[in-house]
Amino acid sequence: MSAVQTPPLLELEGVSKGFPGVLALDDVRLDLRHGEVLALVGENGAGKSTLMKLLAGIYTPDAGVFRMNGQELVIDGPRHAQEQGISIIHQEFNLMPDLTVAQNIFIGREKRSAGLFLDDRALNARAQELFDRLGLALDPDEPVERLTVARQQMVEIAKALSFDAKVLIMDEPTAALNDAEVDVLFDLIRRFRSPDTGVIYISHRMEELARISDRISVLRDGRYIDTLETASADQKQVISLMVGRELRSEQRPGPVAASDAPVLSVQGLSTKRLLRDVSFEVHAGEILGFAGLMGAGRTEVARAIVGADRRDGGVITMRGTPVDIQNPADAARLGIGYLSEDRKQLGVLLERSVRENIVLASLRDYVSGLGFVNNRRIEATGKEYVSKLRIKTPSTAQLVRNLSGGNQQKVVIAKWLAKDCDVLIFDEPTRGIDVGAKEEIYALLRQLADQGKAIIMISSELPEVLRLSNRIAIMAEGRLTAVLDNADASPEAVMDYATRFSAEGTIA
Amino acid sequence: MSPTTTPTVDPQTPSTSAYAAIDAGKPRFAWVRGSLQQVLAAASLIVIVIFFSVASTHFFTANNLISILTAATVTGILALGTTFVIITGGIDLSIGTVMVLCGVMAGVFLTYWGWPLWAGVLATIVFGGIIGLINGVNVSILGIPPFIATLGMMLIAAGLSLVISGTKPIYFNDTPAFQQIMNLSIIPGVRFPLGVAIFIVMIIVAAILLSRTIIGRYTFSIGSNEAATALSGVNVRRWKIIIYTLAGLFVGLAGVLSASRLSSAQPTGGMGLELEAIAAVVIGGTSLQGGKGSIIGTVIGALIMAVLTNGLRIISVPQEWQSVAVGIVILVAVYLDMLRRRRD
Amino acid sequence: MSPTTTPTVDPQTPSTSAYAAIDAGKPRFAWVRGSLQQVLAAASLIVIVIFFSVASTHFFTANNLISILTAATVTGILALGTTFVIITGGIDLSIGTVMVLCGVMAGVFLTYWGWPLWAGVLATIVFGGIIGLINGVNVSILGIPPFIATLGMMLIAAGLSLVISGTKPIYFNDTPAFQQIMNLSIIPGVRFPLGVAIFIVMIIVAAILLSRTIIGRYTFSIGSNEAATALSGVNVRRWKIIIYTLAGLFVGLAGVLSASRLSSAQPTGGMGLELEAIAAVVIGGTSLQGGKGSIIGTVIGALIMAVLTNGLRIISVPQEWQSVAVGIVILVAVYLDMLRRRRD
Amino acid sequence: ASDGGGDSSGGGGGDGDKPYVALISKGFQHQFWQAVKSGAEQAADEFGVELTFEGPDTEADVDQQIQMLQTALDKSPAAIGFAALDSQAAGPLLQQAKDSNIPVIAFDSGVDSDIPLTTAATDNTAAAAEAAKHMADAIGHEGKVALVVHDQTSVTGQERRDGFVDYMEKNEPNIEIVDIQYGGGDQAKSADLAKAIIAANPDLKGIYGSNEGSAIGVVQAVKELGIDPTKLVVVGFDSGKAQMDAIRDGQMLGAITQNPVGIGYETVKAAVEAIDGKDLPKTIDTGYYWYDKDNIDDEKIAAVLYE
Ligand SMILES: Nc1ncnc2c1ncn2[C@@H]1O[C@H](COP(=O)(O)OP(=O)(O)OP(=O)(O)O)[C@@H](O)[C@H]1O
Ligand SMILES: Nc1ncnc2c1ncn2[C@@H]1O[C@H](COP(=O)(O)OP(=O)(O)OP(=O)(O)O)[C@@H](O)[C@H]1O
Ligand SMILES: [Mg+2]
Ligand SMILES: [Mg+2]
Repeated sequence: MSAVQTPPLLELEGVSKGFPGVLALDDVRLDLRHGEVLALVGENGAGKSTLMKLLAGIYTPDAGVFRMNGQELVIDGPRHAQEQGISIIHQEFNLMPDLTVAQNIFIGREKRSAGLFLDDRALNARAQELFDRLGLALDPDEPVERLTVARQQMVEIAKALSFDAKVLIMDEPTAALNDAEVDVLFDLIRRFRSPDTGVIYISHRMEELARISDRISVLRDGRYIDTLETASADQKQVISLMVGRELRSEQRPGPVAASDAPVLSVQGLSTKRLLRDVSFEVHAGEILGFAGLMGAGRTEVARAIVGADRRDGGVITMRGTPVDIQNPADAARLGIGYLSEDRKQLGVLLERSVRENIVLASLRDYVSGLGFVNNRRIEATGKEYVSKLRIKTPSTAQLVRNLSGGNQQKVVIAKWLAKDCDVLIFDEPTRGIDVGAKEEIYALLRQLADQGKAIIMISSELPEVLRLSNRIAIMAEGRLTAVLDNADASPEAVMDYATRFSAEGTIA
Repeated sequence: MSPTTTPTVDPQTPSTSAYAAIDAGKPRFAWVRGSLQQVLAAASLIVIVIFFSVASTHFFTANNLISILTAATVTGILALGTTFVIITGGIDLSIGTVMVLCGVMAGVFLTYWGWPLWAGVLATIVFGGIIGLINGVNVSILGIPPFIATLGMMLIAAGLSLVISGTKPIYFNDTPAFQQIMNLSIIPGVRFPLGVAIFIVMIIVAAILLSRTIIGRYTFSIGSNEAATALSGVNVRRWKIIIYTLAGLFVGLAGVLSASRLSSAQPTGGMGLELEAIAAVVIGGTSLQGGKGSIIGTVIGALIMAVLTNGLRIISVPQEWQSVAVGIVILVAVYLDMLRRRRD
Repeated sequence: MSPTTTPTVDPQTPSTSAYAAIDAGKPRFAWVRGSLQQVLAAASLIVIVIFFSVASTHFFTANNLISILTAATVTGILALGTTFVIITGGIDLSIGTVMVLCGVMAGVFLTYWGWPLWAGVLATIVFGGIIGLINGVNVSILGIPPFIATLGMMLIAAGLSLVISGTKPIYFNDTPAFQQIMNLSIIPGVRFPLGVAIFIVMIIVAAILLSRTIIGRYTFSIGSNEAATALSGVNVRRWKIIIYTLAGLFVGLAGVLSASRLSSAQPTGGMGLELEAIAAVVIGGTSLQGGKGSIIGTVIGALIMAVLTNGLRIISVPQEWQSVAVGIVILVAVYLDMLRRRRD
Repeated sequence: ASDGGGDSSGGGGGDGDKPYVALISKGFQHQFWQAVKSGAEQAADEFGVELTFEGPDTEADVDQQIQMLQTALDKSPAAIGFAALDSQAAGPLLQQAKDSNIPVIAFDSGVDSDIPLTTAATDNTAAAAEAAKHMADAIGHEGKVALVVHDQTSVTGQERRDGFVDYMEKNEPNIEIVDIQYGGGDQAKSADLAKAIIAANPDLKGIYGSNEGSAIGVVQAVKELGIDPTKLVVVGFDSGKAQMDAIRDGQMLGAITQNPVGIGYETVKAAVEAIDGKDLPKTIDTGYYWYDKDNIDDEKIAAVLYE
């Protein structure tokens, strides 16, 4: 160690933060050096987001010291954090859906004339400049509520980068992004990095760490565990530091016995907006993976099947009988469940308890003839899934709002596991879930399939699709371009089918 | 409802500065605090009662307390039903005039058509349910915002009451027993009216419905996140219709009781009653954003309003000052409630 | 729309191709649709106007149209201010009685205290702003839910009007020019009153404030996501106070105009006006959930209400049927509006 | 007389020593009721009683009035003065008053019950007919007239409407009543609806406003439309400064005034007599007067007008 060492860009020491019933952070330390990307990893609920929210001035710490370039720093609110050069991309979106992209990005920083008047044209131009610089194809004038989750994430990223930030914090920025978009993001991060800036990067995607980070800090149960140089660390080691045990991954599955009659069959599914003649079937005991680029229409297929969106054509058949599904309630009655990709808007009841969320889809099973609910059995089911999925919560009565992002996702998964469906459609089920828990969820899905359920799994993480699916359906621009057996599917093959745009001619 | 009646910061009032709100109290022993909260919410009520008891010897008498309960009965029953609607995130502005219309219909059934008492009463309650059902369909199937759907119904009902009654009160001369529904003394010696007993029963019914049945569960779920509830396979449209219908049944009952109390169906009035009922609900801690609320809160809210009105009259506050006093007390009571919750 | 409409692509960035796909299905020309929608929202109004014009030759006359505008002026101005509050996700129930109180204060300033006209009028408007400020503080600093905060103010103002005026109207004997504010004919030959012109100017002012200024931007932002707005470093508390104050200024102006119209400050009434104003706002497409709304919509909503009331009287619909008709028309108009939006 | 019952304070339940009289009126905010109140207060001073005066917000609030009556009874007053919005609706409470030996005096309009000892009121039907008569004279006994009435369902509203309409139908074959609208006594609303009536009937000869707010509203409409007051005759009801001004400067032909101060005074006086166990006449007619430009300053008239 050399004697003359410049102090790190950012240094945290002895940081603790408790919530009622939870000690989220316990004497944590962390240092971010100039010009580096520091990855922060840990299981769901380890305290990563809480730590970052302390830095962003959203929470105040119970104890601990922050130093920036050696100077002690007391952060007084989000505004102050921004002024100190700390910029954050939140795990959960913080956008104003009714405002446009440009208005969102510059909210609170509008240029006004006469103290009052705004010039949206100038604002749009400024945003366009920013997008050009960052290489993002966003329309400044579009209302944010019309954007998909992925593009909303892009807005968040653009907003964070629009500040003159020294420290950029990214809390699972890639959870909603696909590979191509991750490339853009990494490109941005590399361009942002300079000798007087630094990035704290939180992710559950282990393979990203090697690509982008310089060092990796690990949190477990609110405590600081260790920091590794990325170059010398291997993934297994990081994971075992995170979860405190070894994980083993299973092999890729093969096709199920072809003799099985399909449980769900979709013929010629079309929607006005996007889908064109999508046809496929799923068998009992099978996991059918859906791959494709963002906006390829996978979510729309799922929503159209369960009646959440209007179908403009197509026949859905369950076990050989055509069925008429008008809304998700019809679908649920027929035994089709849909786990949405948008957790906050379409997944959880934030202000209700964990157990209420878990039994929401299956509530009728807990109701006597007179309509009375059996709270004891609900509690039992809640407990069962909390332990089965290792949901980190002080009790099943905890409000879902107070869980970490990954644990909220587990609650949504539990909701569908608790309901006895014949067909389960999981849209990005492992979004925000830590590596250890992912394995457990994979195992659960496999187990469900083995019990004879038909599972459709939409995922933007190709490795996950390849890992889990018996067959893989690939979509591009609202059409199904291929359905491959797992054995025939390589990442290259999938990408090939996923980029067969209609402009190039008819689909294979 | 689970005992977790959320002491978290009300999203309606994120004004502790929104981010502080994010940091604000998360429940440790949520259920203990939940019930504590309800006890404490009663604190304002108790303070007000003590104040008036000290201020006038006429206040804390059996007779006057019964008068207060009697005065609270009709608004209270309206508020009970409307609590469900408000927890779904909706609103029902029509309850006042629909109640009046239900009274008129009771007059039609009993006096014009000469139906037997039980049939007329039942039909009136069902009529209220049907209006609720129409509100539900307008909101849930046609997609009209609840404010507008029920504002339209408010106006329609106000007009229909006049049309149907010929703008004259209808008297229940042929069914003198009708007025006993509200007024019958059920405890010998004390003037404890049957209507108040019905109110108490309805409180219990509503509390059980909200906290122990599937209707209550879905009421909270829909108010908490309607889209997520629908995607969980709950037929949200149907349940919303059911909830508005339920509220309508309460309105029908309130119509019976108020007509019974006045021994006549008055075809006018009712406007403004909806604000009173909604105020009772909101003072009781139910959020107009939906997803949060309780029956006990609504009852306390209704009692606060009734006690205030009565007490100010008892201590002979000049009438022009009465509404000033009510306004200030409501503000202070709710503010203290906020403070307490924030401290949690 | 073609699913591959792609925005301008920066050729330097390699990854744009990935985004091309995301862009599929994004509505371009959002603003065209936006204004189209507002034009269409006027459709109901136009249909109603045509209906009455055909039904009675007395409807579509200059005089009667001016009467309609005159009738719409006071409620319309209240609705303009309250549009801001509603877009933030709040509500203001106090506007009706505070307007009455402002009229009384105009009487106090001009008649009791003998201030010159301009000073009295200005002071009245400022007084409205101060009440709005108090509402804003109650909502934003004390954290009282808007419904309760403004309900309390509604009651307080109703009482204070009576107290201050001694329950008597105050006349503007010493300032005869006061009544010209509303009534002065500004176009020779036609009886086009100054009050209507003021209404039109206020529409323009409100529209500019909402769409082109920082106040409007934060109004939408707070209503859209209050917590996120606060996290972006906007002083949400302060802006909410400003917005309620702004609404109060509109209320003060409405108070001046309504007192001017009657050449007297009537200390009673005002209750119910808030529902009328809020109805105009909501019929105009502003959402009570906050985040969405427009001034032009509010104006159309106010005109729909005024035209309906006037037209039904002109064609001599019996009064008891009038409110039924208004209720049904509101339901149908909003339903059709919904249908159209859903089709989009 | 009140024998005090089980109540310790002898002369009724007021918190003072004086006998306590509670007046429950039909309204409170309007000038008319304020004048009734002032007459009642005058009598209360004179006879040494403690007085409260309350009334519901609008004449549609039957239920609110019943609650006020109930509260008043719970204070065990020495006597009650009551202006019923609906006599039958108040039946059980009136019975309760009778059972507790609390004398009841009706005022303003009759209470349809034998419990009140007397009634101090105006004959509204006859008063409205008087207004009709003056209207007919003024328009030359022919042409179209319209009514702006303050309330459709209250007894006074109906009596003032029917008194006017019946007179015209019986005595004036050439006068046509073209429209009757209800403005709730609200001036601005009454003005707007009067304008609509005038727009729909350009040849209208006269409008009758059935109470203060309605009448001033009509005058306002005529003013806003710039109509020559000699072409459109306005007659009103009640007084108040605006109405008196309108009569003085010719905007309004004239109006009927009741004697609200007298009503209040007579009610309290009767209550005191009832407490003292005196016999009372079945009715106390408090009278009404037609007033116009010519007699508005007569002593007799000026005494019953209020600003
Ligand atoms: N507002 C809160 N109230 C109560 N508990 C909270 C609150 N916020 C976080 N927690 C708890 O603190 C712990 C740490 O949460 P945090 O969100 O920091 O986890 P995380 O590491 O970001 O997890 P994930 O990977 O799932 O996002 C969790 O147990 C969580 O339940
Ligand atoms: N509510 C909406 N309004 C407008 N366009 C939408 C909406 N929802 C989806 N889209 C568009 O429809 C297309 C299909 O999106 P969909 O979500 O089905 O794709 P996906 O393959 O599931 O991708 P993702 O991974 O983003 O979910 C996208 O281009 C998207 O922009
Ligand atoms: Mg997190
Ligand atoms: Mg998707």
